[in-house]
Amino acid sequence: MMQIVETRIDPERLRDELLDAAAGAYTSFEGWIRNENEGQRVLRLEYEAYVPLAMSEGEQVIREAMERYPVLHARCVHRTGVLEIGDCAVWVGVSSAHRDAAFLACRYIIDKVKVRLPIWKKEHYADGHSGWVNCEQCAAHAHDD
Amino acid sequence: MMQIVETRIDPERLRDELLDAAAGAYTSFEGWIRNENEGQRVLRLEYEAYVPLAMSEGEQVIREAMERYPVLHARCVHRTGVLEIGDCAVWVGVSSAHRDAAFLACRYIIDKVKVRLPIWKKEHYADGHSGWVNCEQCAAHAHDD
Amino acid sequence: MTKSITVRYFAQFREQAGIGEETVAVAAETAADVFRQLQERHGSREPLGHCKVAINDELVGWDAPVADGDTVLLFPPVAGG
Amino acid sequence: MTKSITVRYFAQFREQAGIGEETVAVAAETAADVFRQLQERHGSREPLGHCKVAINDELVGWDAPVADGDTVLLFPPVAGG
Repeated sequence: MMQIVETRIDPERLRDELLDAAAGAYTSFEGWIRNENEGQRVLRLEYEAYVPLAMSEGEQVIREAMERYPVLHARCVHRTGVLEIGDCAVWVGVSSAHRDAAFLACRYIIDKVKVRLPIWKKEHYADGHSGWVNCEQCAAHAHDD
Repeated sequence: MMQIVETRIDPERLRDELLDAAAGAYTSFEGWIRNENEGQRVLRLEYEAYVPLAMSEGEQVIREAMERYPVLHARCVHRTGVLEIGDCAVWVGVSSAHRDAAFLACRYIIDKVKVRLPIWKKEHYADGHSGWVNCEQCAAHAHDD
Repeated sequence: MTKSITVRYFAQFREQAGIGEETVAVAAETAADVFRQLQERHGSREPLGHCKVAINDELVGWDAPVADGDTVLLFPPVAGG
Repeated sequence: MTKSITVRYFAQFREQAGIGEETVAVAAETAADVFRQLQERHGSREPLGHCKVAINDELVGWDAPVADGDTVLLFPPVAGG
């Protein structure tokens, strides 16, 4: 299940929803706002999403992960709006019988969420400037060139 | 930092201790007691540790993970005593600037903790029997044979 | 043939265009045509492959055909997480 | 040469021996000798490579020498997590 929210993400509550008597493993990922990017000091970030497609594409990514790996439950929540240093921007949680599937599905989901969902972020820097962050995949392609 | 505890593991509190303004990624793993193992219905588990060496070997595993991968903080907590279905037996948390290191270090720590620390578990089954669980590595070797 | 297309801009495209949505008359066969003909609006110098496009709320390839009355969503390089 | 060794048993070894710790006189050069000579106590049919051993609270290999007065910890196959 995919969710886009405008308020604080609560990892503890989300984790509890993945509990299952058949689950032996639980893996979570959180993306936190950090104070630096590519050498510039960051004060805060602004996230924007096109919600209808971010939702449907997120659901699709989770379905793919569940088809690839034998997991019991998988969820992702992405926050939008203004986020401060230390805030959680995205959370992924997976529970499964064995840990291999949980790790792989969790990684699959966050990797795809970052490059496939229509979500953008603008960084506000300490020097007063701001800028939209380039996509990971584009940066990787640029490095390949 | 490694801890062996006899009481409930609190993932939320542990996560908060890994917060860092320079961290952009956080990964956690939890091992939960599940209701089945190798076809037998499990009622509860009993964990036993030799604490002095479980501590020192756990610290060593965490040090190795931090040498291998650029992470900011890494912790592991293992619980001992009688655990019920759904209880968290082991928790691993890692925070880092980027997610690749967090995922790899988290996986490294749980993989090594399971096969190197002097910790044992006895399963109590629905049919009244009980048995000590074989180590993962031994089972893997047996399959290789 | 000129088509009436509703275009929606997001993130840096919206900031550059100074507007989130507009209806334009363009001689376009594909989504890529729409993107290129509105270059001065969204101002993107990104390779097309770095951007995404949706027609009527469905993600499509840049060679997808556009029809009169379609809504085309122009997405700059995404950066979730 | 016979040595006085304090042996500690854990998990299934302790249950089999019916005791957690005992001091024994054994003619042993290495940790492996101690393990083999106490076969009837810990009852293990596990390959030595599946078990672990510590001498005086330090994990060692099975070929580590034992000295008079050492404490040898015999660990059955571990299964944390």
